[in-house]
This record gives sequence, structure tokens and C-alpha cells, in this order.
Amino acid sequence: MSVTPSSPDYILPKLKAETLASLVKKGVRLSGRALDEFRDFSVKVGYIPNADGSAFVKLGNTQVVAGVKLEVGTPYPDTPNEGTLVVSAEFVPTASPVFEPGPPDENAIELARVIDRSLREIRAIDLSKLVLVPGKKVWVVWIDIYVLDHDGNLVDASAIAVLAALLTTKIPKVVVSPEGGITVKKGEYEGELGLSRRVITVTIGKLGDVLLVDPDLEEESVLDTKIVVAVSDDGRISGIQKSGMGALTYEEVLKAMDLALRKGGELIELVSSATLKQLKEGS
Amino acid sequence: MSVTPSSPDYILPKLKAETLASLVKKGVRLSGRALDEFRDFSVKVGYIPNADGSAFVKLGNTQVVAGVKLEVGTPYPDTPNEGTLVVSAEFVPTASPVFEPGPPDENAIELARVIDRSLREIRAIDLSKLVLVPGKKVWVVWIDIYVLDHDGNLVDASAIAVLAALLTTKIPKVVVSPEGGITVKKGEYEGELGLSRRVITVTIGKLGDVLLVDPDLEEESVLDTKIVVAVSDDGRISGIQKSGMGALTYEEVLKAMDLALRKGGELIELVSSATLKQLKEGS
Amino acid sequence: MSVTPSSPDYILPKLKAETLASLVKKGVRLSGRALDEFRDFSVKVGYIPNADGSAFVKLGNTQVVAGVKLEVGTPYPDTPNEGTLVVSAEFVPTASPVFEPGPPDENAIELARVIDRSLREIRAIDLSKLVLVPGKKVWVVWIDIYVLDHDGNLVDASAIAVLAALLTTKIPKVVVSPEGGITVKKGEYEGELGLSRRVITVTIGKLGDVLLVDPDLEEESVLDTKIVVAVSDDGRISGIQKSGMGALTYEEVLKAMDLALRKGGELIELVSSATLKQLKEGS
Amino acid sequence: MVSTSERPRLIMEDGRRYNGRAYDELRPIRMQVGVLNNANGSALVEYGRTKVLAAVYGPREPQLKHVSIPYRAVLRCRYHMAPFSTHDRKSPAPSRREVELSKVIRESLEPVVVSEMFPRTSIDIFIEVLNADGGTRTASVTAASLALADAGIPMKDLVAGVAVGKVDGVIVLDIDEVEDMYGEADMPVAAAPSLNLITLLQLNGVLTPDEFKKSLDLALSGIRRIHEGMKETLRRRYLEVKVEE
Amino acid sequence: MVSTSERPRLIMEDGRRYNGRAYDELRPIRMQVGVLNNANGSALVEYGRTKVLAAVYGPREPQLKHVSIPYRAVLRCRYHMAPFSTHDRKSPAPSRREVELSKVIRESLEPVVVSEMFPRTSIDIFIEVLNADGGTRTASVTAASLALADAGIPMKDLVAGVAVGKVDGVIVLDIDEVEDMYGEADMPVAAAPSLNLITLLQLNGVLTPDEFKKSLDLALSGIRRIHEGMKETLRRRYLEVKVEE
Amino acid sequence: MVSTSERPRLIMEDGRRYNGRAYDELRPIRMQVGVLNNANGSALVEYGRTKVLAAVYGPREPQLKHVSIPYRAVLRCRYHMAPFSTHDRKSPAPSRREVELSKVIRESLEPVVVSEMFPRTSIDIFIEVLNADGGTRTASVTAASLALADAGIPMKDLVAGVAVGKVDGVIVLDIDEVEDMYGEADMPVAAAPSLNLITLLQLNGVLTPDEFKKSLDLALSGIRRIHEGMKETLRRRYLEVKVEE
Repeated sequence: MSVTPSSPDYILPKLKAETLASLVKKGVRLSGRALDEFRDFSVKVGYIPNADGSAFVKLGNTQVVAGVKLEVGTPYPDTPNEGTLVVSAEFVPTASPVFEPGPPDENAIELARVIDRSLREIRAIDLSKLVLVPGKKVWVVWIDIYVLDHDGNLVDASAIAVLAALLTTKIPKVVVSPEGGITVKKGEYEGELGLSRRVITVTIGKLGDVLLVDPDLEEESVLDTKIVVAVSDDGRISGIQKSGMGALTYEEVLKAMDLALRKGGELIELVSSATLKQLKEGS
Repeated sequence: MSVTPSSPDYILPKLKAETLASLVKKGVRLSGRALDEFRDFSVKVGYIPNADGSAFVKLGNTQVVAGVKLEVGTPYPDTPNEGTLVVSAEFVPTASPVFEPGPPDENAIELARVIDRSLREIRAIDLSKLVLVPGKKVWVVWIDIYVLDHDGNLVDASAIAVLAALLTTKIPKVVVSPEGGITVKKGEYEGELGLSRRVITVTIGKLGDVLLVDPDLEEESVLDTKIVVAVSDDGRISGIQKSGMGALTYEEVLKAMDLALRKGGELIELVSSATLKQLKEGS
Repeated sequence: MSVTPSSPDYILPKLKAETLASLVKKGVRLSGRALDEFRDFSVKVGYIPNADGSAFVKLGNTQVVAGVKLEVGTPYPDTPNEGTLVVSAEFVPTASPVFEPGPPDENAIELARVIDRSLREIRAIDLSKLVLVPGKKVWVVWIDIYVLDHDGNLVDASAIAVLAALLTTKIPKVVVSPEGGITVKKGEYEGELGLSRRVITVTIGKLGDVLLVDPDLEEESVLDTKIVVAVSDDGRISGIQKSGMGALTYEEVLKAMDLALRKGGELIELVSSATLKQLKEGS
Repeated sequence: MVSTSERPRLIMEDGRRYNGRAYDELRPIRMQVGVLNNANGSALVEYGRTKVLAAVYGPREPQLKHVSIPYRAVLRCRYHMAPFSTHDRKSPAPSRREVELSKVIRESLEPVVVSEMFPRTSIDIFIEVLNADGGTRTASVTAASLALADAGIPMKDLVAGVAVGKVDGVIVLDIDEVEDMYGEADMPVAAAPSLNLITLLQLNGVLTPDEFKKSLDLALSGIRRIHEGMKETLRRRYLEVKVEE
Repeated sequence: MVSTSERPRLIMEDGRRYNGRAYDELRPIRMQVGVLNNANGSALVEYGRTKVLAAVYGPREPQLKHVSIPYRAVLRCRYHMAPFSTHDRKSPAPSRREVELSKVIRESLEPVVVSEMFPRTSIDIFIEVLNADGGTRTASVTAASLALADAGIPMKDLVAGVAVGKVDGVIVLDIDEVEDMYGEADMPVAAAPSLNLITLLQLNGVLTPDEFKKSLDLALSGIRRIHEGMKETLRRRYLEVKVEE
Repeated sequence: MVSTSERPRLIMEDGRRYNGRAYDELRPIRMQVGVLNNANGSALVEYGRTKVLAAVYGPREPQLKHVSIPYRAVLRCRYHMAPFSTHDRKSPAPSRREVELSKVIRESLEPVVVSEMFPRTSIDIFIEVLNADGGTRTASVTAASLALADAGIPMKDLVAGVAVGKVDGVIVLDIDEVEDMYGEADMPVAAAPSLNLITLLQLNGVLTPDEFKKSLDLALSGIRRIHEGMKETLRRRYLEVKVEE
């Protein structure tokens, strides 16, 4: 059951909302950012020692951890020779005064599914390489997104964290016994997971007839609607989600795609280089 | 936890309730029906192309769909050489202003279990014919009852739909590999499921000292109690359920049995012939 | 989510609470018991014919049933050559006006886990003897604690019931087929489960600077805090749980340990002899 | 997983049942009221090895405001099986069977409880099956009835319950688990004998119309005997008899 | 477990799709309103073998007080699949997919419903997928829109939905389950054509920017045709046409 | 499924622990407060590789009216493990262990929070274990205590926690996961040192009375050192030290 939200994540004081709206019309944002400008972000990879890949991301004041774990499981019957991928997201109650403990709500589920789809069809992870015993035992790639602090644009912050975590994920060492029993060598790794394609999302907010990227929480509270576009490192669109109550015109959708493709390419490079830099410095 | 209902399915205006009661004493019903008269009903079989058997039933304004699916599963340990049968019912929120989404409540559970019991002990479905690999793989017969619109007597409407659906259910074609693996041939069938016995239910309401069959929603809202009797095509009783808050005298119970056996026989023939007629016309 | 209780299990009238507190300072309890005195208790073993071991215990007006069942299951991967142990507790709504039906709350879960830990590390049950097919089939020992009437100190009443039930638990007879299939012979037994160590808990309440054992419901409602100490028949501590809102000083903790060890030894003997007496008389 | 022995013979050559009882013989029945300290009323009822505890709280304020009714008390009823009560351990989560039985047991008591005397309140009936050997729902009705009486709730009559069955073709009274499992029909009945009202009636299995009438008659005869025992129990607080002595 | 046959060829040599349709051809669409007696509004919509029922209750008092909003009606929307609607039986518990689709369908209707007219009330939209053959969410938007209109809820426009896909490299309209499963992209779109507003847009799969524009154009052309059919249905109460004839 | 290597030797020939620490040596401890923007108070605490985040919201209106208390604030506390925090992925559904630990952690803080100052309000403590390497509950107490202080909630003392254990027969301070798993006893302790109050005490495993006293003394010595570090952290907002330097 999806219900029109009666208590929004954040309520912007009326005066401030008006200022924000009138500034945006002039191409200016409360934060001083340009309409097509992301907030600064930082990435810390290897943040979760017990994960096989992980990253802590701060996008403005939004904080997200993504942890990747590989576990031995069974393949789906219709893809016996592929590993499996599960993406989950939790909006933990540390993150906002309106988040309560409990199973993921529709927003967390939507976020996880948007990230999942952005990776799946483009085969960002080559699941055919994750087979241990064909038809019987494969790697299950668990991607868990943990939202720690919410200052808007949780999707892109999560996408950045997932990209960074996947770029640093390693495949555990296993011993397969003659009978097909599998023992994971705790703490030992065989190599990198590797990505066939790097993918990011770009979230674009619509306020009146203005489009702006990476909305923060104040902006989200007054937006008409949002559109999330997943962009791959070869300049294709690997996912779209209109999210939120309003609507976009045909022209706005096309404009949003252009904007997303441009910013997405930049973002992939920024995340990749930040990640690789740390990999070189670290371990 | 079962609780005395505080909000009934329907509230009949007081004046109308009094009229109804006084008419019924004279053997007349608001709808003009005789006390032992079912409402008109229609059956559409094959309503759900993805099911292996299905029927849409309209009994007065009550609308029910029953879908039967056969899936490969494992037998119960104590009946290794029989298929299994699972009957479920959902009162979906389209059906009534008082139905809310959620897991089946006690009324839906009771309905499913009454239908289940009416079929099980009399072995209406010969489960011993549904074995694929003895002790290991059998057919699971899923019967799902979906109440779309509630105008009273959901049990009999469901029983009609289930009977019609089962009479038209086909067994999917499978290939059993030498190692015991089973592949279902999507959309191909081996033959009819067939019924060893045809069974129907007859619901009888008690109002004061009057008994009436097939109560509609207005009548149900003022009944003292109801009794559901499952009747087989060989004139036996294959299930009983007193349902509702009141009670019946010994004499009323015996009278209800007579009535049920008479109407049940008629109903089985009506449903069977309507179903067979469509089978001939259709596919 | 654990929340400060807003409706306690019991509310002692203010005047009585004051009397209780002032008496206790003088070493006297409302019930006339000494501070280190348990309430009288009775044990009935074999109370549940369908269980493999069981006991009904009345500790004052607190009533608890413990039932032990052995079922065939699979071992945990990291202990392939040991049976498994599961302890659960339900505070059923018969027991108190404030207990509602539903899954176990934090108090029931805590109780079950405290009892579980008291038995597990000291290996009171020798799980290595409960292997049927090494690595594949073992006995699962289910211990279910059922609180029927709540007059305080549910933990010790449960521990008494569990000890008595385990002392009388028998291992069902099984037939292992050549292919490793296992058939349990209903109602036939191979021998005693046996206990490597007998363990009991002693609950000590703190009120002001006074410690008292086996608090009843009235006392519990005004205690500052409680400490549960599990004691084994060889005079060791096999578990501790500070439980409740308050705190203890270092000196109080040490004093509580002494008290618990002394009372625990006595209690184990009392329970054992009561149980054995019944075993001789009965069956 | 219990061994599935061959279907046993249920009616012996001498016409007695496998458990030695005559076709119209009840199991030994024990009834006790006031067994709990906290509950307003309680009863422990045993039909042979079937052992059921019932507790009544109320009339009291409903836990949830929205279930109150302005002109009467609501009855809340839970039939629940202890995990150790069955041969294979029962998961404590309520099964569909328990949901249904909670309803039919509540509905078997609704006709006798004078609920109009306590508007806007709740009368809560908690039934715990401690050991199950057939007939748990009917023993539950008996126990709940006694617990209501013990709680001082006004009732028009005591409701008693018993199951009849058809085993090896014979209609027999108060079937146990084996007779239920291997028999051809199980028909639980509850009634308020003084009012001539049948308040619970279910049939699982197949009967001819004649067999049905015979079964119902047999059930009502058993119910009358149990009903006598209940009245005696409320006078004496405890009764352990072969009720039909 | 359905046999996993080889990936079928989806575009034939003559350029037609495996199901015989042209790239821009809708399936036969049937729409009917007022199909339920109890609901304030209802609609049954079929896109080929995809069959969806929508019911609207409201504006009415919210079931739960705390979900009411002082200045508008809340929309409550549930997209739910019947257990028999899919090839493998679907568990009735709501899946993550159903949770997400309930949200995007609600959000596709929010822009057109004049919710400010009914403060503190709830407009409840219940969608049941009876048979699933691809495009269920877009058929659901169409059905919900019709049910809202049938209930007399004021709307700025009717929203219609359709999915486009990329199969064997070709952008095609109104894909069915096979085309969805074996195709390269699935893009559901819903729009209010008179308002030039896109109210639902998702993409599962991969498209180049050019392919995206082509897909969006094709979807909107299909939506306009369905939108015409919807208006006709509301006039006639029932419509069964190949909408594009 | 992690390989079950042989039980490792935990105390080396030189008397040191397998991880190089002395028996009474804490792991490197890092503490930081004010790490979250939205929470009223927050802290990130690391005991070696154990990493715990705590957030405090409140005093604020309770989410659910019926949990409010007229004369004090309620504490709500959730101890929760992130799915990636453990070697085998943890299901996000709360386990029985998490339910119990939420309770004992709350009860370890109740004695120091001046809850009477904020009647009818709720003080909500959310603890997320981000990486688990033993001692998560005691690190959680320390983190929650710091987050409460960071939120400006008046407290009579800061509560600090640490676990002692018995490994290879030796009582050692601040055990990690390996020492917990292969050791003979694990005893988590939390205390308010300035008040001489032990607010959390559990034992999983077996100790003689003498070993118990030795363990408790060792725990309290560790707690006093961590308590000093906490005070320093609140002055400096961040502390990364081997606390016992």
C-alpha cells in the first residue's frame, strides 16, 4: 500500500522555500551551487573490514555506506551458470528524525531496486564469472546500502558508494572438495571482482520549469518531482526512474537526459579516480 | 485472536431489516426469491490463461475467481505417494469497503479451510495419480480463491468457482530426466486432472426460526447464524461448518441437512452442465 | 527496539510498597520469608505425555511448564558432530493481565537466552552424544518454557522446570536405514538423555541496599534491579545477567555471587531429589 | 517425523474400540476450576490425555479502543497449542488451523454469554492446549465455559463439547487422535443442553445423512453427560470421574 | 519451474514481431468500467492476455487517522498480483516489486487527481493483476485512471500507460512478457496527453540516447491512442477494440 | 560458511595473547562525537576493528503516544547490526540476540540518564554496528553514552563498557571475536565509575568464584581507562589513542 506522504522527510520554513524558489528561477541555489553542480563528496573505501568491498561516502551532509559481500549460494534455475546479485537498502533511524526502525519502506525498496536495475541489464558485474560448481554453486553478490545521515539525494550518494565499493571488491579464496563441498578461506582473496561497465546515477530535480542536479534535503522538500537517470561509462542510459509526485513535460525529460549523460560521465571519472587513488595509497 | 466483529461487513438500515424479517416469516425474501432458491449465477471457465484451470463466477452480485495451478513439489513425509493440495482464499480490497489489504483474516482462512475439507476426505481429487517420482516429486495442486466483489454467500460462490475450475483443469506436460530432474513444458498439457467426486457447498442462513439458502449480503447482516454443508454428487455430506455467532436447534440442523442435500444435488448439475457447455463451445 | 516500560507487570499500592520497603530494611519480607529464602515449590514431572521430558513447576503462585522434545534435524555447519539445542519461552496470556498474544517480547526472549546460556557453555547436555548420522543427522533438543501464571521470578521457576524436565528426558528410538533415512519409533525410547552437569539459576533482587532471593511479583514491582546467577552442581558460575533498570555496586555484586552459589547448590539438590522421587514412584 | 505405521484396526472383534472403550463411552474426564491466580477465571480440562487450560480476563477495558462495541462486551478468544503439545514440535506462530478454531470456539460461546450486561468492555478467553490427543477444540469449549463461569460472567447455560467420529464404519463417541487420524470422519459438536442449542458443529470427513443423524445424537448424549460433570465441578471446584459412571 | 527454452527470435525476417504485430502496434485492448458493485468506481482492462482489475473507494474517511492530510485527500494505492496470475504461482505476500510498483503507479496518478477538493479524506485505489503477460503496471495505470473517473473523482486528465521495449535491436510498442523477458530494454511510460505531462517513466535495460528518444516518442503515440479509447469507454461503459484501428 | 579451522592457540609461550596484547591491554580505541548532522547527538566508537555508530534523537514527542510516561522520559534503544558487519551476511530482520542486547544496553543507561527532567518525552538511542569484531555491545554502551552527552542530555555519569574473557585459562581484557569464539568465557561489563555502579553485567561461559572476582576487577580497571578517554573525547570532539598509553 503506497500512501501520499503526510509527514515529509523535512519541512522547509515557508519564507526560505519562497527564497529558494525565486533564486532557482534565476539559476542560483541557496547553497550557492550552480544548477548542474553536484555537492562535494568524499569516498573512503575499505571502510568495513568484514565486507569484501565497501565504501563510505559523504555527499554534502548525506552519509552512506555500501558493503559488498560474496557468499556461496545456489543459482536461479533459469540461469544455472551465473552468480546472483541482491541489492538491499536500509534507511537506518540514525539518518533522520522521521526514519523509524522496521523493514525497508517503499522509498528504501525503490532506491535498492533502482540501483539494482542500473547494474543488472548492462551486466556491470559479469555474473557468468561467478560460478563455482556449474548449475549448483555460485557466488551471491550481496550489495547492502546503509543510509546513515540524510541530507537529500540518497540515490546518487548510494550509487557513488556502490560504484566505489564494487571497484574495490575482491573474490574470496575457496577450496572445492571432490564431492562439491565448498570451503571459504576466511580473509584470503583470489582476485578482484572487476566491473565490465562502470555505472552511476544522476538525480535531477524539477522545480517549476527549472531542472537542477543533486538536490539537497531542503530542495527536495519543495521539488515538483525528480528523475533518476543511470548512466554508463560508455555514454548509454542503463536505467530511469521518475520518482515523486509531480510530472515532467516531454521537453523536460529530454533535457534531463542530456544533463544526466553529461554529469554522469564526469561523476564516474571522479569516483573512479578517488577510489583508485585510495587503493594505491592503502593496503 | 478471534474478536466479536465490531464493524460488520454491511449495515442494513433498521427499517429495511424489519421488513426483511417480517417478510421472511411469511416465506418471502426482499429479492423476491423463495427461501430455498439460489440467486442466478454465471460461470466463465478459462478466465485466467496463466492458470491450469480457472473460473470466474457471478452469484448475484458476488464475484469470485478461482485459479488452479499445478506445480512440481515434494510430497508430505507421511504420504510419499500422493500429490498435495493447498487451498487459499483472499478477500481482496476491491470486494468491499471494509476489506483492507493484508494477510487473510479469520473469515478468509475459514472459507479456504471449509472448501479444502469439502474436497479432501472424500478424495474429490485423486492425489495418488499426481505422483511424478514416487516419494520425491509430486504435483502440488494450488487452488486460489479470489473474492472480487462481496454481495454475500462467499462460500458457495467460491465452491461453484472451484468446482468449475477443477472440472476444466489440465495437467501440464513434463519431461523427467534420468537423474529425476523435472522440466515442465510451458503451455503444453498431458490431459485432464479429472474429479473422482464432484462436491459443492450449500449455505443456509437462520433468521428467527426460518431457514433460507444462499443468503445475500443484506440477509447475512441480520441472520442469527449460518450453516455450510458440503454435498457430494453421490448424496453424501462431505463437510459441515456452523459459522457465525448464533446457534441452531437440533431440529433446525436436521432440516438444514435435508435442504442442503436437495439443493446441493441440483447445484452440482447446474455447475457441471454450464462448465461442460463452455468447454464444448470454447477451445 | 527496547523501551522503558510504561505499564509495569504489576502496580503495588503505594502504602504497601512503603511497608514492604521498610520491612525489608529490617530483614523481613511481606510474606514472612527470610531474605535468603525461596518460596515453596512443587514439581510434577511427566506432565506433558507428548513431550520426551517435561515438568510442571509451581514456585509460590508462579506456574511454569517446561517441555523437552527431541527431533531429527541437521547439525550446524561448524559443529557437524553435535546435536543442537534450542531454548524458547512464551509468556502466554493466561499468565497475567498485561500479557498479550503475540511473538515473544524482550522479556521472554531474555529469559530463554539466559536459560540457554546457563546450559550451553558448561555443556550440561552432552551434545556430542546426540549424533545420528555424523555431519548429516543429529538430535535437535527443543526446550520450550511456557509461563502459565506470573507471580514473580519467572527465571528461576523456569530454570527449575527445565532442570526437572531434562532430568527426566528420554531419547526416542530410531531406525536408520542404509540410505541414511531416519524413522522415529513413536512412543519408544532408547534411554535417558542424561545431564553432564546440573544447573540452576538464582535470582537476587536489590531494594535499597538489601539483597533478597526469589522476589515475588509484589517485590519485583518495587525492586531497584535484579541479578540472575546460574550456578552448577560443582559450584561454578555458568551465567550471569543483570536484568532491570537499576545498578549494583561492586560490593553488592560480590555479595550476590556468594548468596547465589550457596542457594543454588541447595536448590539443585531439592529439585533433583523431588524429581528422582517422582521417577521412582511414577512410571 | 513420526513413523507411519500401517493403519491400525480401530474396532476389535468384540465390537470394542482399539482403546478398549465402548462406542458410546467417553474417555476419563477431569475438570478443575480456579487453577490460576491472576486470571479472573480459569479451568483445566482433560479428556484422557488431551489437556487444555483456559483463562478468562474481564470484563475489562479493551486493549484496543477500536474493538469496543457500545451495546455489548466483545469476546476475544485465542485457541493456541503449546509447542510441546503435539508429537512433532509445533511452531509457536499461529497456524491457519488455530485461527479458524479460535473463531469457531468464540462463536460457540457467543450464544450463551450475556454480553449485553457489559457494554464497551472485553471478555478475553485464552486457551492453551498443553497436550493434544484428539478433541482439543471441544475440550477447549468445555474449559472456556468453565473458566467463564469461574470468572463470574453471567451465562444462559454452560456449553460443553465433544467430538464423534466414524471409525471402521462405526459411529463412536469422543474420538482420540488415533481414531481421528485413521477414521473416516471427525465431527466436533458443542451445545448448550438446557437451551437445546447447538453452538458448534463441524464435519471433517464423509457421512451419509443417516450416519450424520446418528452421530449428532451420540454427540448430544455425550454432551449432556459432560454438562452434568461441569455443573458438579463448579460446585466442588474439582472433578475427576469417568463422567458416565 | 518453467523450462528455459532457447532465447526465441523476436523480430522475424519480414520485420514483424514474433507475435505478428508491427513495431508500433498495440495488442487488442479491452476496457470496461463499472464492473464491481461495491466499489465507488471500477474498471477491467486487458492488453492482450494481460488482465487488470482496478477498484476505487473514496473519497472516504481514512482507515488510519494519522495518514490524513488537512489540505488534500491522500491517495492510497496497492498494486497486487493474484497468486494465479503468473506462470509460477505467486506468493500472496507483497513482494518488493509490488511495493515499488504501488508507489510509481500512485505517483503517476497524483498529478491529475484534484485531491485538494477532498481534504482529510482518502481515495483508495486497489489494483489486482488477474493475468500477467507483460505491461501490467501500465495497464494498471490505465485501469486505475478509468476507475477514478468511474468513481466520479475530478481529474485534470486521464492518464494512460504503455510499455515500449527494445527487442532484437528494434524499438517496439506494448511489449508482452516474452518480449520483456528476452528483449534488451523495457520502458514503461504513462502520460496525461492533454496536459503534455509524463507521469510515469522507468527504464529497465540499456538504451542509447537516440534509442531513448525514439522509445519515448513511440510510447507517447501509443498512449494517445489508448487515451482516446479510454474516453470512448467512459462514454460507452465498455470498449473492445484494436485501439489503433 | 566460513572454514572452521582448528581452535587456535590464544595465549602464547611468552604469556602474550594471540593478537600480541598483554592480558590487561585494551585494543586501540577511537572515539568521535558529532559525526551526524541530523541526530541531536552522535558518536562513532571503535575498539580495534569493532566499529559502532550511535545516534540520539530527543528528548522529543514519542512516536507512539501510549509509550509516554507522565513523570519521566522513556528511553528507546535499538542495537542493530548492519548486514555487512559480520563475516556471514546478517539478515536485516532483528534477531533474538539483538532484541536482548537492545534491552541490556538500555538498562545499562537508565541509571545515569536524568530522565525525570523530560516527562512525557522520548529519548531515542539508535545503535548501528558497522563492523563486528567482538565487544560490540560494550562498545555500543560507550558510543550511546557519548551520543547522549553530545545531545546535551543530562547524565549523572558517563557509562563505559568493556568485555573480559577467559582464554586458555587466563583472564584477559577487551576480548576480540577470536578470543570470544574460542575462549571459555565472555563477560561484558558496563559501569558508571564515578558512581561506583555496575549497570551491565552478563556472563556467557563458566567461571569459578575466584575467576569471577578477578574478571570483574579487570573489567572495571579497563572501564576506568575508557571513561577517561570519553571525557577527553567530549572536550576535544575526537580521540584516537591507545587509551591506556
